Amino acid sequence: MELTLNHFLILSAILFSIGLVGALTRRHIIIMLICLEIMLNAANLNLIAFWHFSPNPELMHGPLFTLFTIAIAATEAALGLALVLAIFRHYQTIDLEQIQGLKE
Amino acid sequence: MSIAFFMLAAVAVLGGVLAITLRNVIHAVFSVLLFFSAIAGLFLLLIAEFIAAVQILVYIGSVGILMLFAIMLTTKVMGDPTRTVRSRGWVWGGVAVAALLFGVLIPLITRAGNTAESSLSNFDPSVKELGLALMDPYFASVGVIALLLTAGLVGAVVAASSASETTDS
Amino acid sequence: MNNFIDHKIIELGHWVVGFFDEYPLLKLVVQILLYTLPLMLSFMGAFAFSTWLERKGLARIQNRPGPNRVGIFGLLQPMADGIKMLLKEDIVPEESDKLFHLLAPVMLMVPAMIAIGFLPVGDGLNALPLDSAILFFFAIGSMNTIAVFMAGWSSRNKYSLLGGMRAVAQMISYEIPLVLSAVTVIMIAGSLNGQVIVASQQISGWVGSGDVVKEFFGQILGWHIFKPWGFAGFIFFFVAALAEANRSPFDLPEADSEIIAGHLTEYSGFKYAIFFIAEYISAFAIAGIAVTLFLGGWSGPILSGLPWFVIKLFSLFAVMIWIRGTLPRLRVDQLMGYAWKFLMPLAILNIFVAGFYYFAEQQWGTWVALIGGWIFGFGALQLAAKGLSRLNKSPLLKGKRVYQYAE
Amino acid sequence: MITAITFIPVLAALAILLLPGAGRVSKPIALVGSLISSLLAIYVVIGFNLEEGLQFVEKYEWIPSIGVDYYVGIDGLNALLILLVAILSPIIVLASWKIKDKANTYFSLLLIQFTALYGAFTALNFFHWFIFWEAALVPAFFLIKLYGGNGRHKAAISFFIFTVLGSVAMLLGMLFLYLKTGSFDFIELRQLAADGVVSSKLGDWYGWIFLAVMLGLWVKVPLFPLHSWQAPAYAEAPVPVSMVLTGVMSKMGVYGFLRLVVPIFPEGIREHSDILLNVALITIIWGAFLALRQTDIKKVLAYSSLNHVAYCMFAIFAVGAANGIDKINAPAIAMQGAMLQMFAHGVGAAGLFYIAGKLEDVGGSRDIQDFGGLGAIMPRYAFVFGFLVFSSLGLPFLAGFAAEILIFSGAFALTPIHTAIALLALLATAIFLLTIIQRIFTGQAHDTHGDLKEISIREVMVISPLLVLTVCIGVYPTTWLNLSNRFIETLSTLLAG
Amino acid sequence: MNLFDFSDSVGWLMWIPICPLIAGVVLALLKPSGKVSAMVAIAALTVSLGFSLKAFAGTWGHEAHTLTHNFTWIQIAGVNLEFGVVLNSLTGSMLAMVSFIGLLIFIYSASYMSQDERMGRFFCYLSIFMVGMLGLVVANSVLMLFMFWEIVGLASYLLIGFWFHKPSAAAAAKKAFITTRIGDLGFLIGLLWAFKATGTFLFFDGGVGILESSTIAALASNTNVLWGLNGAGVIAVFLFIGAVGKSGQLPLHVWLPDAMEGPTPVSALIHAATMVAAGVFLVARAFPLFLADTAALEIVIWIGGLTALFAALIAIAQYDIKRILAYSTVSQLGLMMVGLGAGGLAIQDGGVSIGMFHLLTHAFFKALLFLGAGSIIHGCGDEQDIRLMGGVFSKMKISSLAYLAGTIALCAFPFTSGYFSKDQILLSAWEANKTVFWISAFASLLTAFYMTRQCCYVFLGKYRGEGHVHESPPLMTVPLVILAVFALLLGYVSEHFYHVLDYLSGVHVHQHNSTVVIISWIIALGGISLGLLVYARAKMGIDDVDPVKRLMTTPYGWLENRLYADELYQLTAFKLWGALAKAISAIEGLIYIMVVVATAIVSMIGQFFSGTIDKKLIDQVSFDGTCKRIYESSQINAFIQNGFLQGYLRIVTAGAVVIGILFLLLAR
Repeated sequence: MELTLNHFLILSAILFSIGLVGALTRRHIIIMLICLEIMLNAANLNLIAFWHFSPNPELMHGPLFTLFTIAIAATEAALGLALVLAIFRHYQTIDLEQIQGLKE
Repeated sequence: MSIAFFMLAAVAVLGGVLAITLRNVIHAVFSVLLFFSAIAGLFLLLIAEFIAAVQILVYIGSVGILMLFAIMLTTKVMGDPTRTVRSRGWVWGGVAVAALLFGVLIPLITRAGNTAESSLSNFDPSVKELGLALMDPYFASVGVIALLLTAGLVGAVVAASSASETTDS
Repeated sequence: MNNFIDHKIIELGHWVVGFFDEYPLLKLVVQILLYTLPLMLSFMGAFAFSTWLERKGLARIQNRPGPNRVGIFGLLQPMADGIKMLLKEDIVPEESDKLFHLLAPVMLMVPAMIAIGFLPVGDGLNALPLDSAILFFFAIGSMNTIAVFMAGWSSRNKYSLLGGMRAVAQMISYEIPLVLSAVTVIMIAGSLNGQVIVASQQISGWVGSGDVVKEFFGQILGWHIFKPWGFAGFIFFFVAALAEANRSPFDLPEADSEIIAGHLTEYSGFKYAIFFIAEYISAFAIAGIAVTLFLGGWSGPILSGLPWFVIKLFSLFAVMIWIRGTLPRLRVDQLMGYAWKFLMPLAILNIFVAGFYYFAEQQWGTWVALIGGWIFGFGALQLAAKGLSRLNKSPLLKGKRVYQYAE
Repeated sequence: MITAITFIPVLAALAILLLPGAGRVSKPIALVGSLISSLLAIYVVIGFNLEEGLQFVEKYEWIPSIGVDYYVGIDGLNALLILLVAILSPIIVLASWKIKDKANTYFSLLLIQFTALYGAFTALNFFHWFIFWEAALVPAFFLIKLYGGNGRHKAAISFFIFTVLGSVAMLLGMLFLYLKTGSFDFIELRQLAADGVVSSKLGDWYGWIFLAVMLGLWVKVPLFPLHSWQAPAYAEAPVPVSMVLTGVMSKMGVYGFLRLVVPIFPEGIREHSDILLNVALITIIWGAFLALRQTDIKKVLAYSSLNHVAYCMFAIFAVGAANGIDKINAPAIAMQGAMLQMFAHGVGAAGLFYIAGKLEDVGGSRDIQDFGGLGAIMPRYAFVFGFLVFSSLGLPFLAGFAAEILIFSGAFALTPIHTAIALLALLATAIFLLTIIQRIFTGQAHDTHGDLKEISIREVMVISPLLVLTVCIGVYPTTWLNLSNRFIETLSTLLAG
Repeated sequence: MNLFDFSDSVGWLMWIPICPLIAGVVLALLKPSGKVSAMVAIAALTVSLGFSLKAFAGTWGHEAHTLTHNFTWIQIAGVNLEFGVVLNSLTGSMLAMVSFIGLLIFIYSASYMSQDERMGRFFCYLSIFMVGMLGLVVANSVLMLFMFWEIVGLASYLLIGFWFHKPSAAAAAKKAFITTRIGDLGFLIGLLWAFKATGTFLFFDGGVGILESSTIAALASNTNVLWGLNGAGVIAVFLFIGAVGKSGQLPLHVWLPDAMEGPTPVSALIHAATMVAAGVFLVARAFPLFLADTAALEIVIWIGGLTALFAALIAIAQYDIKRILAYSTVSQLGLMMVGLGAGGLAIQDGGVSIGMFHLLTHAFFKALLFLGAGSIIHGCGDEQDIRLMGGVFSKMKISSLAYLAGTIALCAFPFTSGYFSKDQILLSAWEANKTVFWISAFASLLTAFYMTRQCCYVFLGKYRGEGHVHESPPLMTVPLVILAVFALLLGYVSEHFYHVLDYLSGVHVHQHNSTVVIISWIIALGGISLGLLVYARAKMGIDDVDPVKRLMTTPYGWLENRLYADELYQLTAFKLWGALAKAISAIEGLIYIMVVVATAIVSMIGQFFSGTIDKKLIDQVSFDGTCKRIYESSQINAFIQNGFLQGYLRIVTAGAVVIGILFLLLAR
C-alpha cells in the first residue's frame, strides 16, 4: 500500500486535533505549551509531507520553512516558559483557572 | 515503508494522546518527547534527515529539557506536580475540536484528492543544497531568524532572571 | 594504504546477507542486524576493557597497583563487576515513579548506542551513513540529558533531583561550545557527512601521489589539528566533550563528596550497571567524533582505516583517564561560568578565525593561510583567552565572598 | 457714526468683564462708556437736518443671499428716541451707583442693554433689528433675575416668556412676509406696501400676518390682554432697571408699531381700527384703575406707565380710524402727540421710578401705607416727588400735558367718544397719584420715620436733567417735535389715507 | 412775542402773569425767610397791579374794542396751536380786581402768616396762584386759558393743603383738586370740541377765532348736536361744566366748604375774590357761545339758581364762621350765574355786565368778610366755631365794624354795593324766568337771615370762648377798612362799571321794574329783621340748641349735615368708581390666573415632552436604551473575555469550524 500525501495529511490533522484538544482542556500552562508544540509539529509534518510529495522537491521549500518554524517554535517555547516562570512567581500557581487576570 | 509509517503514526498519536491525558505533568512531558521522536522518525521517513536531526536537537534536546526545567521551577520544591485537573467545561473543547476535525479537515483533505506518488526517489536531498538555499534566496529570513533567536534569548533571560531577583521567600 | 581490513569486513557482510536473498523481509532484518550487532558488541568489549584500563591508569597515577586480583593484571575485573552488578538486589524506592525509574537507564543507553552508529569507523564502515551524521550525533547527544533528568526525578530523592538538575544544566551549557567548535570543521570540510570530513583531512595533493613520504605525511599533516583553528577547536571540543560525558573535572553530578551519586543514588544492581555502561559508551562516542573531526578519523599512513580509528580512540580515552586522575573537580558556578563565559566566546572567535583561514587559503594558498592563521589566528585566540579569564575573575579572588543564602 | 454709538457701551462692558483690574472700577467705566455714546448720540441728533429724510446711513452687506444687511440710519422717527436713550443711559448708570454686590456683571449687563437699545432704535433692516430687539430682552431678564426684589424670579420669567413668545410670532410673520416679498428692509417694505404689493402678495394671509407681526409689539407695549407681565416686572426690577424698562423698553413697542406695522400694514390697522382702538382704550382704563387699588408704589407707577404708553397706541389707532385728512390734520397731531408722549413719558417715568426707588432705599419698604408725613421730614424729596407726580398727572407747562393735549386734540377730532372715555382715565390718574402724595407726605409722620434722612443734593442732581427736560417739553415742545415733524406727516397721511 | 416792546400791541400783557411767576420761582428755589419772601411776592404783585391798571385804563375809553397778540406754541404739519393775549374791557376790569384784591390779601397774610415757619413756601404758592389767575384772565387762546386754569387748580390744592400735617387739610386739598379736575375734564372736552369744530384755539383771531361771530354762526348752524344743543351750545355747556367745577356750583360744590381747611387768607383769596370768580369769568369770556344757544343759558340759570338756594339753606345750619361764608359764596356764585344767564336771556349782549358787576362787588365784600372773619378768629385765639365766640364787638371794634359793613353789603342792604348788583340780577331774572326769580329771591332772603344769625352769634352777648379777645394788628385791620369802604361805596360807581363791563355790545341797557325793587327791599330788610328777631336774644352757647333747630329739628339736622351731599357722592360716584376699580382688578386677577394656568399648561406640555418624550422615548428607549443594549452585549462577550485561556481557544476553533464548513459548502 503505497504512502500518499493523504495519509500524512490525515495524520497531521489528527495530531493537530490532539494538540488542540489538549490545549483546550488541560488547565496546566505547561501542558498547554506542550500541546502548542504538538500542534506546531503537526504543522511541520504537514509541510514536509507536502514538500515530499510536491512535484519539484529540489527547491527545498519544505525543509527550509520547517527550519524556520522550528527555530521560531524554539524561541517561542523559551519565551513561553520564561513567562510561565514570571506568572508562577506572581500567581504562585500555574493553574489556568486561577490565573484570571484579564477577567474584570 | 508504509509499515514504518503506520507504526510511527501510532506512536505519535499515542504520545500525543498520553501527553494530554496523563495527570502527571512530568509523564505528560515525557510522552510529548516520545511524540517528538515519532515526528522525527516520520521526517526521516520523508527523507528530510537534516530536519529530523534539527527536530531531535531542538525539540527533544532543548524544548523537552526546557519543559522539565519549567515544571521543576514552577512547582514548589518536591511539590506534587502530578495534580492537574482538566479545565472547566472541557467537554466543550473536545466537542469543538472533534467537530473541527471530522466536520472540516478530513472532508477537506479527502476531497482534495491529491494522491500523487512520492516522487522523491529520483532526488537525494543533501544538506548542501539546503545550506545554499538558506544563504541565497532566503538570506534575509535567516537574518530575521537570527535576530528573533537573540531577542528570544535575551527576553527569556530577562523574564527568568527577574524571577530569580524577586523570589523573596 | 588501501584499507584492506575495512574492505574485507564489508565483503564479509555482503556475503552473509547473500544467504537470505530469497526472503526479502528476512534479508532486511539480517542486514539491519549486521549493521548494528558487531558495532554494539565491539563497543561493549571496549567498555569492559576501558573500565579496567581506567582503574589501572588511575591507580598507577595514584601510585597504587590497581585491580590485579582477578585474571592476569586484573583483566577479568570488569567481568567480576558485571557479575556483581547482575547479582545485586535491584532496590526501587517505594515513592519513586516505577516506570520512569526503570526507563531512565534505557533512555540513556539507547542514544549512546545510536551515537556510535554515526561514527565513520572505517573506510566504508559506517553503521548509519547519513548525510548529516555529525548533526545527528549532536542531536542524539542532547537526548541523554533527558535520560539523566528522568533518572534524577523518578527516584524521588532530593539529592538525586538536585544532582539530575545539575547534570542537565552542565550538559546543556557544554553542548553549545561542543557544537560550535565542531562547526569550524564542518565549515571547512563543507559537509556534515563523516566520510567527507575524513576525506577532507587528507591532503589531496599528496595522498594519491604515490610518493611514500608524501603518502605518509599526506595522511597525517592534513589533519585539522594541525591548523590553528583546528588545534584550538580540538581543545575546546575535547574540554566540552569531557563535560558532556560527565567525565573528570566536570563529573560533578556523581561527585561523591557533594551529593552522593547525584541522579544515580537510587539506582542499584543492573540499572546502575547500565548507567555506567551508557556513560562510558557515550564517552567513547564523543571521543570517536573528536577523532573524526580533528584527528583525521580512520585515515592513517600505514594501517588501514579501522585499526587507526581504534588506536586514536583509545589514545584519547587514555588522555581522559589521565585528566581524571590529575585535575580536581570544578565547583558548579565555576563550571557553568567556564562554559558560558569562556568556552563559548572563544569557540565563536575560532569560527571567525577558521573563516579567515578559509578565505586566506582560497586567496593566497594554504601555506600563507597556515602561517598567517597560526600567527594571527592563534594569537587572537590567546589574547581573547587572557582577556576573558581576567574578565571572569571569580568573585572569590575579588574580595569578600557574597553568600546568597547562608550567612 | 451710529455703529460707534451702538457698540461703545458693549466695548465698555467687555472692558469691565475682561480687563483684569476692571472689576473695582466698573462703575466709572460704565459711566464713561454710556456718557461717550450718549454725547455722540446727542451730537448726531443735533446735527440731524430736519428737512432731509434718512441720514447718517450705514449700510453693509451682511447676508446678501437672503437680503439681510447691516442697515442703520436716523430719520424723524428714531431721532427722538435715540435722544431719549442718550439722556437716560448716563442717568441710569448714576442711579445704580449704590449697587455693590456683583457690580461688574450688573454694569456690563446694563451696558449691553444700552447697546441693544441703540441698535434696536437705529436698525432699518428687520433681521438686524430683530437681533437687537431680542438682545435688549436678555440683559433685562438677567438684571431683574439677579438684582430684583423678592418676587423677581416669577416676574423675570413671565416677562421673558411673554416677550419672547410675542417676538416669535413677529419673527414668523416677518419671515412669511420676507418669503412673499423678498425683502427685510423696512424702507423697501414701506414702499412695497405703499404701492399695494404687500397686500396683493399676501392675499388672504394678510390678516394673519398682520396679527402675527403686531403680536410681538403688542406684548412689548404692552396692550390689554397680554400686559400681565409688565407690572410685576417693573415692580420687582431694581430701580435703574425699572427706569430702563419704563423709560425706553416700552417705547420700543410703540416704535416697533410706527416702524414696522404702520408703514407695512396700513390697511390692516385701518380695517381693524375699531377693535384696536377699543383695546388701547381698555388698556388706558385698565392701567389707571388698577393703579388705584395698589399699595406698592412701584406697582402703581408700573400701572401708570402702562396707562401712559397706552395713550400713544390710542393715538396711533385713532389715526388708523380716521378717514381722510380734515383741515386740522388731526392724524398728524395725534401721531406727533404719540411721539412726544413717548419722549415725555420716558423722561417722566424714569424720574418717577428713580424717586420711588429712593423712597424704598431710604424708607425700607415699598408699601405707601407704611409712610406718612414725610413732607415735613423730607421737604426737598417731597418737592421733587410732587413735581414729577404733577408732570405725569398732566399738569400744564409740564411734559405730560403737552403730549396729552396733542394726543387728545388729534384723537378727539377723529374718535370723540373714545377720547372722552380716555379722559376718564386722566381723572383716575389724578386720583391715584394724589392719594400717593396724600398717603406719603401728609398727615402725622410715623415715629419710626423720624430719623429718615433727606435725599442728598447729589441724588437730586442725578435726575435734575430730567426735571429740567420735563419743564422744557412742557413749555416749548416744538424743539422736540420738529425732529419728527416731516416723517410723522408723511406717515400719518399714509395711515390715514 | 415781544415782551419788551410796550408800543401799541398787547404783548406786554404777558408780564402780568410772568411777574408773580418769577417771584414764585425765586421763592421756591432760594427759600428766603418769611419776611423777605412776603416782600418779594408783594413787590411782584404790585408790578403786575401796575400793568393791570395800565390795561384797565386802556380799556376804559373804548369798551367794545379788543386787542389781541398771538404766537404759535406748537406747529405740526401746517397746523399750529397758538397762544395769545387779549385786552378788552372784561380782561381789564378782571385784571384790576384780581390784582388789587390779591395785593390786599398778600399784605394781610404777610402778618397773618408771620408766625408760620413755612411762610416762604406759602407766598410761593400764593404767587403761583396769582400767575394762574392772571394768566387765565389775559389768555386769548382757550388752550392757554385751560393751562392757567389748571395752574390755579394746582395752586388751590397746594394752598388748601398748606398745613399738610393736618390730615383733614390734605384730604380737603385732594378733594378740591379732584372735584375741580372733574370740572376740568368737561372744560377739556369743550376745548377739544371747539378745536375740532373750529380748527383753532383762539378766541379772537382776526375773524376766525372761536368767539368771532362768523365761527359762532357756523357752529350754531348744526343744531341738536348733543342733548338738544347746537354746535356752539355744546361747547358752551362743556365750558360751563368747567366753570361749575371751579366755582363750586351744585354738583361739584362739595370741595369748597372743605377748602376752608386752608389758612384764612387762602380762603379769602380763593373762595371770595378770585378763584371762584374764574368760573364766572370763563362763562363771561365765552358769553357769545352761550348767547348763540338759549338752551345753554337756561341750563346756566337753573344750575345757578338751585346752587344759590341749596347753599343758602345749608349756610343757615352751619356753626363754623368760615364755612358759613363759604356757603354764602357758593350761593352768591349761583346768583352770579343766574345774573349772567338771565342777563343773556333778558338783554342778550348786556347780560355779561350784570353777572360780572355782582362778581366785582361780591369779590370786595366777600374778601372783607373773610379777612374780617380771619382777624376775629385770630383775635379769638384761632377759634372758628361761632358758638364759642360772642361779644366780639366790644373787644374788636374796627374788625367788627368792617365785618358789619361787609354783612350789610352781602345782604344787599339798600344802597350798598351788594344791593346794586343783586338788584340787577333779580331784575333780569324777573324778565327771563319767573321761577328762577323766586328761587333767587328766596335765596337772597336766606342769605340776609344767616348773615344776621352769624353776626348775632359773633358780636352780641358775652364771650363764650377761653382767653381774651384782642384787636388784630393794624397791618390786618387797614386792608379791612379799605375793603369796607369799597364794599359800601362801589354801588355808586355801578353805573359806570356796567358800562365798562358791556364789552360785547358796548352799551348798557337799563332795566327797571318797580315790583322787583320793592321785593329786593323786602328781602334785604326782612331777612335782617327776621335774623335779629330770632337770634337777638337767643342763648347761643355751645350746648344750646339753635332756635331755628327748635322749630324744625329734622330739616335743620339735614342742613347741618350739608344735606348729605358728601354722603350722596360717597354712595353713588365713589362706590361706582370703587366698584369699577374692583371689577377691573378682579378681571386682572382673572387674567393673571389665566396666564398662570396657560404657563402651567405650557410647562405641563413641556413636562410632557421632556418627561415622556424626552425622558422615556429618547433617554430610555432610544439613547440610554441602546447604550444599555450595547453594554449588555458587551457584557456577553465580556463574559467570554474572562481571562479563561481555554475559553478563547475554544471560540477560535469554533470560528474555524464555522469558516471551514462555510468554505466547504460555498466552494463546492
